[in-house]
Amino acid sequence: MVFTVSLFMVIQYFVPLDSWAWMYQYLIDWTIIIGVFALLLGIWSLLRVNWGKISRRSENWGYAVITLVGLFVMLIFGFFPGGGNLNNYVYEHFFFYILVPIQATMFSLLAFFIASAAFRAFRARSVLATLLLIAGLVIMIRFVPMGPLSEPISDLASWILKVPNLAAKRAIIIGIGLGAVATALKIMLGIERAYLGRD
Amino acid sequence: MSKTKMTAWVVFAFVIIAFAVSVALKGALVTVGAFLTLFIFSFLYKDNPYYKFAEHLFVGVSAAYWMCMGFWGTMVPNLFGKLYPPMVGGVLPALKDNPAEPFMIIPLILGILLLMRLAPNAGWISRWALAFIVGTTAGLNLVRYLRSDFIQQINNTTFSLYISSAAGFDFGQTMSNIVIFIGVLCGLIYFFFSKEHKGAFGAGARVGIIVLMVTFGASFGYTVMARISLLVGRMQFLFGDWLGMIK
Amino acid sequence: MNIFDRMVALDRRWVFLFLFVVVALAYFFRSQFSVGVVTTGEVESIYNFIENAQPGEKILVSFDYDPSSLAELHPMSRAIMLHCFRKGVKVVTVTLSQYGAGMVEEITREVSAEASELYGREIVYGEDYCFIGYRPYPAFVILGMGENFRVFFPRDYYDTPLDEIPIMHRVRNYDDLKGVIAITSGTTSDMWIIYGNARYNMPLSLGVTGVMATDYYPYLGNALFGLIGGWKGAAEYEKLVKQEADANEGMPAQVVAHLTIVLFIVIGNLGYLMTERKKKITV
Amino acid sequence: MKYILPGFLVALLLLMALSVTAIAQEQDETVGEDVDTLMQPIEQEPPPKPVITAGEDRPNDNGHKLTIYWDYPQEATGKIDYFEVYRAESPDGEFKLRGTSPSNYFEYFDIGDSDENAEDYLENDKDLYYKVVAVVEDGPSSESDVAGPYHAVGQWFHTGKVPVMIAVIIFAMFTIYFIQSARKGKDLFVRPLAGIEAVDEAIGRATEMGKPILYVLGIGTAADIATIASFTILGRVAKKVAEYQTDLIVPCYDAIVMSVAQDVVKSAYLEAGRPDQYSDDQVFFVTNAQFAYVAGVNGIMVRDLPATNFYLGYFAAESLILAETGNSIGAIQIAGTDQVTQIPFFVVACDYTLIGEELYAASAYLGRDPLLLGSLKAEDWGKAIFMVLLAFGVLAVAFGWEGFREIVRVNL
Repeated sequence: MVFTVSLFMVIQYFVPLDSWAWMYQYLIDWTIIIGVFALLLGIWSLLRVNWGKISRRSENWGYAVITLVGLFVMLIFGFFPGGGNLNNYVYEHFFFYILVPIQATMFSLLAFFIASAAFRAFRARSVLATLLLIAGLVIMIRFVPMGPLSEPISDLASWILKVPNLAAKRAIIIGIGLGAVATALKIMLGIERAYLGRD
Repeated sequence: MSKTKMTAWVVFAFVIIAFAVSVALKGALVTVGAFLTLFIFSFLYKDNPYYKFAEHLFVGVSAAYWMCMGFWGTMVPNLFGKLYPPMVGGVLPALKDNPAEPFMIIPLILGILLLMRLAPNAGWISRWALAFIVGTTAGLNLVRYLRSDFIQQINNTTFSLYISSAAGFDFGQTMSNIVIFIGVLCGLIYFFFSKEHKGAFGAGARVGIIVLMVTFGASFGYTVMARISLLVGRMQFLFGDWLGMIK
Repeated sequence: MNIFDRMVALDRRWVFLFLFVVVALAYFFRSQFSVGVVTTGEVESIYNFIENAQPGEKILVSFDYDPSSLAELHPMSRAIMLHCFRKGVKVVTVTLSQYGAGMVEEITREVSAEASELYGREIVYGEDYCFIGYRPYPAFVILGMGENFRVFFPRDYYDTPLDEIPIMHRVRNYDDLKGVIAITSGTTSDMWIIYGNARYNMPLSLGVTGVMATDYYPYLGNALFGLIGGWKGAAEYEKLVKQEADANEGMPAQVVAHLTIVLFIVIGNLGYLMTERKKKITV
Repeated sequence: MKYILPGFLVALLLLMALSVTAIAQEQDETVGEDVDTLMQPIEQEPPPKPVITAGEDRPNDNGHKLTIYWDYPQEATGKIDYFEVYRAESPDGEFKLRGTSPSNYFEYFDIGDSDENAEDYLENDKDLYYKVVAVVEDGPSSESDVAGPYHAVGQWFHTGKVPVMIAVIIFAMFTIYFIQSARKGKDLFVRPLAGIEAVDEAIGRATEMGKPILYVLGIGTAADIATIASFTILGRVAKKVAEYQTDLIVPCYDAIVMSVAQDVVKSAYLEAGRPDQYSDDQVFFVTNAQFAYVAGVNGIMVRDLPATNFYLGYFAAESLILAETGNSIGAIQIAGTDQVTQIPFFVVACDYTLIGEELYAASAYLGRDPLLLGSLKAEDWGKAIFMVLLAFGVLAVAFGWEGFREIVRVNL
C-alpha cells in the first residue's frame, strides 16, 4: 500500500499528463478528507480525558467543565443553525472575541520570553556561547542609534546576515533535505514503520 | 479563613467589579476580549485560576472551531458534495448538478477504517488509512526535497569565488564568497554521522558549528523586532481599543 | 548573596515587568521623542532604484500578504508607493494572496489619495497606477507574467482589458518594467526568487516580515537588489522618503525594547563573569 | 567499492550533460511570406497584415497550451495599437478572440483550460486554426490569413526534471546498498550526539525525582518527516520509561498523530513487559489550534511539573513559549526540529538541541538498528557527493563554464 501510493507520487512528478494530474488531485483530496475523520478521534479523546477528570473529581475538575462547555456551545452553533454556513452570531462572536484575542496574546507572550531567554542564555560560558551572544548583540544594537558607531555596526550586522547566515542555513537545509529523502525512502521500502505503531 | 484565601477572594471580587464596570462603559464584546488578554498575561507572573479559565475555554472552543471548519469546509463540499451532489444541494446549491464521483467512496471507507480504532480489537484496521496518508506524502516529499533542498542548492552555491566589479578586483565580496563556500562545506562536515570528528575533519566540523552558532545568535537577535511588534499590537488593543487612552 | 549573585539569579519576572512598562511608556509617548533610524544599504538600494528611475518608467509591486500581516507590511507598501508617485514612476500592482485583493484595493486608493494631496497633482488610476488583480497558484502566475501579463490577467481587477489601460500599453512582461518589488508574508517570496528572478532575470527586491528577513539576506546582491525587513526596514524607507508615519511611530518602542534586552544581557554577563572570577579565587 | 563512487559521479555528470542537449530544442521557424499590402482608396490606410509563422506546443506540460508566432514589419508597429489573436476549430469555422498582445511583440501564448467543461477548454491533439489581427483603434484593422492546423500535445515525461530523476535513482541505490551491507552485519560507526546521550540520563533523573516526563510531538501532521522521526524516538523513550516505571505524558496537536502515538507507546510498553501500565489517558488530544495547544501544554507543565521535557518534531513560533515555560519549572529539556527558523530558540532555551538532520538521525541512534544506521551512511554519501559537486561547480564557474549551472537547474 505504502509502496504503491508513494511510487505513484514520485512518478507523477515527472509526468505532466492530465490523467496523472487528475489522480494526483484525488489522492491529495483523499488525505485531507481522512484528516477530518481523524478530528473525530481527537474530539473523542478530548471528551474522554475531560470526562474522566470530572467523574473522578480530580484536581481542577471544574476547569474540565469549562473546556466541555466551550466545546459544546461552539459545536452546537457550528452545526445546527448555520444551515451550511458558519455565519451565525454565536459562532462568529466566539471566534472574534474569544479565540482571536487569546491567540494574539499567547503569541505576544513571545516578546517576554524572548527577553527572558536572552537574559538567561546569552552568557559567555564557552567559546560557542560567546559567539552566539556576540552575534545576537550585534543584530540587536543595530536598532539603537549610537552616533558614529552606528554605521560599522549596521555593516557588520548586514555581513553576518548575508554571509555566515547563508552558509549555515544552506548546510542545514541540505542536511534536512537528505535526511528527509532518506526517511521517505525508508518509508517506501518499509524499513521505517514506527508510524504504524510498531517498530 | 486563611490569608491567601482572603486575598484570592478579594482579587476575585475586584475582577468581577472591574468586569461589570467595563461591560457598562465599553460594551460586553471588547471587555471579554480585554479580560481574556489580561488573563493570559497573568501567566507571566504565575499559574493562576484566571489563566486556567482562559486556557481551558480556549482549548474547548478552538477544538470545536476546527471541527466545524473541517466539516463544512472539507467534508461537505469535497466528500458528500462529490459522492452524491443532491445531498448538499440545500446548503451548496452550486454543487447540486455536478456529476457524482464514485471514487470518493475510497476516502469515506478509509476514514471509517480510521474510526475503527475506537472499537476494541479492530485497531489494526486503522493502519490502512495511516499507511495511505504517510505513503502519499512520503512519495511527494522524496521528489520535493531532492529538488528544492539538494539540486537547487547546488545551483545556488555554484558561484564565482573571485569577484571583480567596475572598480576592479572586489576584495570584500571575494572574501565573503570564500567564507560562504567554506562555511557550507564545514557545516556539512558537522552533519556527517559516520565519521569521527577528529583531526582535519574535526577542525572542519568545529568551524561548521561556529558558523551555525553565529547564525543562530543573529536569527535570535533579528526576531526580537517581530515579537515586540506583537506586544505593541496587544498594547494597542488594551490601551487603545479597550481603555481608549491612546488613539 | 551579594549583588553579582543577584544579577545572575534575577527572577525573570522582573525582566517581564520591566519590559512591559518600558514598551508601554515608549508607546504612549511615541510622539514625544523620535529616534534616529540608521538606514541600511539593503533599503537604500531600493530607494535609489526608484529615485534613479525616469518619470514614466514602470515597476510592478506585488502585495502578497493578507490582512493578518497588514500591520507589519502596510507601512513599507505605503512608503514605496508614495515614493513612486512622487517620482512619477508608474506602479502596476498585483496580489498573489488569496485574501489580498480587497486589501490592495484599499491601500492603493488610500495612498493615491494621500499622494494627490501631498504632491499637488491628481494621481489617476490607469495613468499612474493600476491593479491587475489576484490569481491562485503563485508559482504559475509568476511564470505566466514572465511570458505575458495577459496570460493570467487579460483584464484588470475592475474588468478593463489590459490594452485599454494606458500604463499597460506596450507592456508585455517583466522586460518592459524597470523592476519588481514583492511585499510578501509567506512562501511567495521564494517563488519570486526561483521562478521570477532565476528564470526571467528581472531586477527583484523583497519586502518581508521581521521573522522572514534573515532567510532572505543571503540573496542580496545576487537574486535581490534590495530587502526591507519588518518595521525597521519600513521605518528606514519612511525616513528616506521623508514621510515618517506608522513604522517610525513604532520605533521608540522597538528601540527601548532592544535596549532593555541588551541591558539585561549585560547585567547577566557581568554578574556571571564576576561570580565566576570569585569562584576561581576561592577554589 | 573503491571505484563505485567515482563511477557514479562520472555516470551522473554524463547523464546530466545528455539531458541538457535534450532540453535545447531547435525551433523551426518558417520565414514569413512577403506581405502584400492592399492599397485602399480611403483616407486612413490599414496597417500591414500580420503573417503567422508558427504555432508550437509547449514542451513538458499536459498540453492545452500553444504559442503562436507571427511576423510584422517593425516600422509599422507604431501605427497600430495592439494585436488580437483568434482561434477556431476549422479554417472556416467561428473564430473566437483568445487574447491580445502589445504592438511590439509578435507572439501569443494561448493557455486553454484542461477541464473539458470549462469555457476556454483547449483540446489536445485537435486541429486548431489561428488568425491575428493588427488593430488600430480608430481606423481600419487588418487581418492575417488563417494559419494552421496546430496541435497542443501532452507529454509523457518532463525533460526539465531529469536532474531530479537522476538524483532519485542514485540516492535510492545508495540507500539500498548501505542497508544491504548493514544487513550482512557490517559494523557501522556513528559519532556520538550529545542530545541522544542525554536521553537516558534525563529519563533516569525523572525517575529519581518521581516526576513525569513530557513528550511533545510538535504541531506537524503524521505525514511530516519530523513527526515520523519523532515517533521512532517516542517508541524508544516510552520503552525506557516503562522499564523505569515513570509517568509519560504525550499531549497531541493532530488527531492522527495522537492515534499513532497511542499505538507507539502501547507497543513500547508491551515490549517492556508492562502493558498494564499503559492507558489512553497518557497520550491525548488537546486541540489543533496552534496557540490553544501551547496554552494547554503550558498548563500541563506548570501543574504536573515534569522533570524532563522532550520537544521533537515540527515546531513553529510556539517553540520558545514551550521552552521558556519548561525552563521556568526547572525541567531538563531535549529539543529537535527541522524548522530552520525555530532552531535558534531551542538552542538558546533548551539543554540539548538536535539540529535539523540530527533529529532524523536520532531514531537510528537510539534503536541501533543496522537498517536505520545503513541509511545514515547513505545520507553521508549524499553530502559527500554534494560537496564534490559544489567544488566542481565552483571550479567550473571559475574557468568560465556556466553550463554546469544549467545542468543542475530544474525547470518547472
